[in-house]
Amino acid sequence: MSTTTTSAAKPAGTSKMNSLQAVNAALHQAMAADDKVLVLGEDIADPEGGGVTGATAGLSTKFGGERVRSTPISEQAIIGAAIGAALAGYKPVAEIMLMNFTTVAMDMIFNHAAKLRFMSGGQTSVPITIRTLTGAGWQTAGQHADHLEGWYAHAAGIKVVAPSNPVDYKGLLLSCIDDPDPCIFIESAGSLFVPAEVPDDQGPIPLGKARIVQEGSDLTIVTWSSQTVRAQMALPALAEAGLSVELIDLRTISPWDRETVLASVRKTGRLLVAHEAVRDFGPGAEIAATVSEELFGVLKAPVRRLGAPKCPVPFAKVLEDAYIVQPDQMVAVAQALMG
Amino acid sequence: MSTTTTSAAKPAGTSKMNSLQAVNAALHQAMAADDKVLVLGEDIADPEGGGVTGATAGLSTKFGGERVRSTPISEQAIIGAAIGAALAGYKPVAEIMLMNFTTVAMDMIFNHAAKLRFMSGGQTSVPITIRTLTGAGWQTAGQHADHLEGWYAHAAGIKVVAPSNPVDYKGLLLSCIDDPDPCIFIESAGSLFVPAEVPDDQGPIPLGKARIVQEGSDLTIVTWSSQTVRAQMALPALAEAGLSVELIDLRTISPWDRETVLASVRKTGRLLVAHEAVRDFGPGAEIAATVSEELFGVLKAPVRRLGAPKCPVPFAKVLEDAYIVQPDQMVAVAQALMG
Amino acid sequence: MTQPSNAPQPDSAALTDIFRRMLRIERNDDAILSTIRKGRLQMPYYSARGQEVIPATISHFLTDEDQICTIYRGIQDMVAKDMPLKPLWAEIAGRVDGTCKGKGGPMHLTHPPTGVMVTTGVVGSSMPIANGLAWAAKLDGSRRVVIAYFGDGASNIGAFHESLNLASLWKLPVIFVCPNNGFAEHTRFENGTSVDRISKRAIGYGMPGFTVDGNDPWEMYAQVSTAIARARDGEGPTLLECTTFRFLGHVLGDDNKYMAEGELAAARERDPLPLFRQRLLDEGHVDEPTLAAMQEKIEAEVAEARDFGLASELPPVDEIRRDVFAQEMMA
Amino acid sequence: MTQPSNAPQPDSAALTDIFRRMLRIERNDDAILSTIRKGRLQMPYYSARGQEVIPATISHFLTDEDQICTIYRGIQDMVAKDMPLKPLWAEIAGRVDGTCKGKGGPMHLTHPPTGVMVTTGVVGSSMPIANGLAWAAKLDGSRRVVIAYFGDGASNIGAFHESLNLASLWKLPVIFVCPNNGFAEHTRFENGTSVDRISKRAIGYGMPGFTVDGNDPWEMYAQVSTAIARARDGEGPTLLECTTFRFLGHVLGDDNKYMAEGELAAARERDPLPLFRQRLLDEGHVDEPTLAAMQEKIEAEVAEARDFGLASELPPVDEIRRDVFAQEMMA
Ligand SMILES: Cc1ncc(C[n+]2csc(CCOP(=O)(O)OP(=O)(O)O)c2C)c(N)n1
Ligand SMILES: Cc1ncc(C[n+]2csc(CCOP(=O)(O)OP(=O)(O)O)c2C)c(N)n1
Ligand SMILES: [Mg+2]
Ligand SMILES: [Mg+2]
Repeated sequence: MSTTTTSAAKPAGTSKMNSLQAVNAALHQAMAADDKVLVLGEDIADPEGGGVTGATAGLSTKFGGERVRSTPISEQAIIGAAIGAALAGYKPVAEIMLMNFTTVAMDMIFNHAAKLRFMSGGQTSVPITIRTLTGAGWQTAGQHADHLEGWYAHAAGIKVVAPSNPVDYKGLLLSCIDDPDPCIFIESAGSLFVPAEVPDDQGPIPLGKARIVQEGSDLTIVTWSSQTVRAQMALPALAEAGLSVELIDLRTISPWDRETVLASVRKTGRLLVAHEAVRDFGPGAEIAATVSEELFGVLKAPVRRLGAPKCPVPFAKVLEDAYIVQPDQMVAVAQALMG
Repeated sequence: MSTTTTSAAKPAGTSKMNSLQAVNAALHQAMAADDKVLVLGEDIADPEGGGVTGATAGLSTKFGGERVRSTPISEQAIIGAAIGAALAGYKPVAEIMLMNFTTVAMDMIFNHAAKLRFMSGGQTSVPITIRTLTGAGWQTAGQHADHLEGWYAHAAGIKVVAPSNPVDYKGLLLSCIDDPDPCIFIESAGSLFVPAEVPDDQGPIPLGKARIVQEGSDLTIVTWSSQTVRAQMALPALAEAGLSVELIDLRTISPWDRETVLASVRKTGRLLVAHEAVRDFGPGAEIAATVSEELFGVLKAPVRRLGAPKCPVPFAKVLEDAYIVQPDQMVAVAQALMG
Repeated sequence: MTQPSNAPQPDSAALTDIFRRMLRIERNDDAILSTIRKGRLQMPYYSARGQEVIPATISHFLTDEDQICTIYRGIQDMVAKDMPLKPLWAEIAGRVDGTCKGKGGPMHLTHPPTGVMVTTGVVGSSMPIANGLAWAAKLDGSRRVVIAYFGDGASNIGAFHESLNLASLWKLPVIFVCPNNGFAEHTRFENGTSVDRISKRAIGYGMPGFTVDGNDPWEMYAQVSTAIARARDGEGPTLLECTTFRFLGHVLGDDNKYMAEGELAAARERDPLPLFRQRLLDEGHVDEPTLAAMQEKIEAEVAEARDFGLASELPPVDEIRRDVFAQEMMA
Repeated sequence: MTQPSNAPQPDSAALTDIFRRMLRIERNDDAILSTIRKGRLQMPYYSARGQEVIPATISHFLTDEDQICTIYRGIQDMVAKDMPLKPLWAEIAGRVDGTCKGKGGPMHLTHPPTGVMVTTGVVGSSMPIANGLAWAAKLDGSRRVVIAYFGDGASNIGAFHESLNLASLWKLPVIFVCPNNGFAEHTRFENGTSVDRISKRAIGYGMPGFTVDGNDPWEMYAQVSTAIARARDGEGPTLLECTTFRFLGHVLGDDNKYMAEGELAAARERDPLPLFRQRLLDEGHVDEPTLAAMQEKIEAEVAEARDFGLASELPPVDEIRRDVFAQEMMA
């Protein structure tokens, strides 16, 4: 069900890249493999620099300006165009620059993309992928860094994917594009520039399957996106503290891999869920509630959750650092969980 | 902290009204008491019939067309106008006809109304109230009935209120209007036409305080909005089954009344949370996760949650009925919880 | 507003076809009304009685390949496009043989075989999606066109603006058709819309825009044929504002109190259906027996569809787990 | 586009005041740039170098009572409006003495005492809120006006449309000011906007709309004074498109590769600041010593503000619990 990471030495047939480059590689691969794949969004074509981060660089030159289109600043029109093309058999990948701007297109995403298959009784489908970037750490302040995966996970009819490393960025993006239903693919500030070796022939990685980053027996930590990166930073300190931690990168938030998480906590008896999103009414609550219910009597300690305080993302670095769940907080809570 | 309901015989100085009428009464009272209170929204003035449900009837005639304004179908402009007027010292009550249409204005609500106080370092504030209606049961199908209180409860900087009966509709709406911060006030199909005696001098009821509908010792049920109405329908069957149920109407979802809920479950040892919203990643998860964590070792059974299946609201009556958590499901889960 | 001098004129066959579509809309509407009134259908019903000329004329130019995105008041648009009535009736009755297996209902009717791609209940939202369908038409190298229907009130929402801008920039084969019936729910046109003619907004998108008498099949014919030709020839979108009136108010049960004294009665006097019928006869485009036979056929079709719909089974409850995703939901 | 014949002309005092505001913007911008380059400020910086004439001319007509809603590129709009520089610097440095206690940063600077009500990072979102402030001005019976600044790219988003429609309907005292700098991030104006002049969109809202050379203080003066008078007199909103150029690209660090060969250099040759300065002197509106003294004073103010900002304390960590609501957050 879940794959375990292999070590970091460069294997044959791999290339070192960061997650942004992995996105670019996935898009190139998907567009080459299937001429129904389209890409649209603000500034994404090469005359506009191939995206402000360069994620879509080279695509319009290679696949032409009809399949790869820069758009006006019109998020409703972007998602609407993606939906319509999808209804007609295409597989559009729409970029919404930052996750906070998905709010401008929320009607299109929530009331339309996610519901048209159901409302049409299965006659139509909306196989679109919405790529969007978010996350604190770049001092972009209140309107540019929210993690809203909890909202989308609460919505029926859309899959929510939030990778943490280049291999998963590539493999999961390929799966999102292939998927017959809408997916929101969340790229995150804290994971975007972490490099890794990615197999040159890296293909799709199944949605809905978590990845066990490290096996352990004392405590399970569930994270995703940037927070997996931060949890990995905490691993040495956790080991030093004598804790055998099983770290699970959820990767797909909806539908989430209940089996892998439950199996792990059944083994360890303890769970910490840590995400960058606001803790209150956040996505971690679903995981905590499910595990608390399913493993009642098995848990050796209450499930703990770490997430952002309930405030907008602050600007000042010192406040932004306090906003984000840091590795040392995970270590502290993990130790507390051991009693 | 919480008030207990009194019996239903007509006391002196009360009037029988449904929740819609209670909204109307609250608006009249608030506008008369404070000339900074404004009302805006589609069709809300008297030339347009005082709102399609009549919730705002009489206001424009009484308080004038400058303070009570019908708007174009422009939800972003509606919330924007409310925010701006609020920044300048007014207390606007904006109506968004249905909760699904709040998605069209989500940027204004989430990125602006909820954040301006914080982002301005407390220099400005946005004391607006957003009234909106939702809920299944009227066969309005996929785009007219979603309960999105979980989204708003996850957002920092906005209070979320979801009353279940005319007294609370009136008292809580008055509090929302008075409140120095943005509030979303959720009116629900299942609670709108249930009549009750409302004290003529009913004033504000504090936000953030739950109401204990019925005291009990075996099991706590936490609900709000239409689901409180349905839970009340379940009470006779629960009593018949020999269960002493403590029914809590949460009323304010964010910030929610942890103290009252925790005190109740500390007493009963068992908790069922039932809401009309989709169960998965829904608002009930926060309550379940919190109670499971705080009362670990105290709980006699796992916390159970009931909510809608993860699908859009279906049209056919038979499906719509299956979508909504029904009283008999609550009874069944409650009995199961007793073991 | 002024027609091009070389505006194409409809021949008798075209006029008769347009009338047939109007009659099919009206007879079907009538059957829905009576079935609701008998208590045999429960649904919010947004009749478009009075607006028939608009979709009837447009659909005259469309094939099943051409697509529409319409709104809660769009049953007429589907019927005009010759969508089969049986699955329509089963759907509005919430039955398993409905187009959407009873899950969508009247506000979300969908029927891809006849090009009915989206019906939305959210004001303005037909337009952004129509663009995408039109983009696909272009990518496919096809000559198909897409119609986005929306109301006058919808012309004030952001999606309208974004959609017209994009369609113009990308020269999409889409026609934005606005039946301007003078009201958005209870709000008069001029109280919600800051311009006297919605068609003027086309200027802001470098797009042709026209206001047409939406109750006049000849005027409609001329403008629609031009717009469709433009779209099919890759010359881009057109905005058509078609003035009309809705005789049954916003939603069935509407008390029409927000209307001016006598306004509704005056509009009903100009009911396009009988007027057009009479003119067809007067000008010799068609004879009475033909129209009578047409009506009989349509009424039989409608009655059969109604009976079919009401006799269809209720959907099984586990339908709520299907079609959320391609793969059935767990649990 | 053509100026009314009785267009008000600026006198020497007005021109000098406009220049002073421009210089204050530019000197402050220069200080921000050098401080960032020295590594003493960390922030995403959206310089508006080259666009100074626009806010300088507008602000000449405003008092502290008048309000603005601006965008991430809006520091110039605040400086033009004589917002004090010390709390501005402390804010962009993320310090406790900042306007927003370091919580908002450069994209959310706010300063109600000088009428800086909202700075937004979401394209288009300054406009709906400006309407509300203008509605309040009307309700108050005051003559204050509200300026909504937004970019050319922002003219394609839904909020623009909804805002202009509402402002026109309600005759709000708001002026929609669009510095059209030819680019939205990396996208050329004509690739995102379907009309050659954004001002034409005003037609769709029954609103006056003008395209002005935003680098020409005389042209700007004439149009702005008319628009402000209209707004103050209760005659409603105006749309002003002001053509200009941003010399430093979208965000500091921009490689400008999406620009045409020589485009930036050509724009820089027409840098409005030295040109205006020279013309002021040539036409005898002001003399060199006055300008030198002005510059010295401004530079001292900027330097003092910078030092103040950088010396200010970091905000205490528990600031994240304050100002979420009026009442401090628990836990
Ligand atoms: C975004 C949104 N806001 C509000 C509504 C509620 N609503 C439904 S129909 C309607 C009026 C639409 O009027 P118009 O566009 O003129 O179309 P008509 O009903 O006249 O055909 C409104 C406000 C909605 N469905 N969607
Ligand atoms: C809704 C939204 N979409 C996208 C962005 C990302 N973005 C920031 S600035 C910008 C370009 C805006 O261009 P323009 O309106 O011309 O203003 P300028 O930057 O030229 O001053 C974009 C696309 C955003 N901030 N908000
Ligand atoms: Mg209408
Ligand atoms: Mg620009």
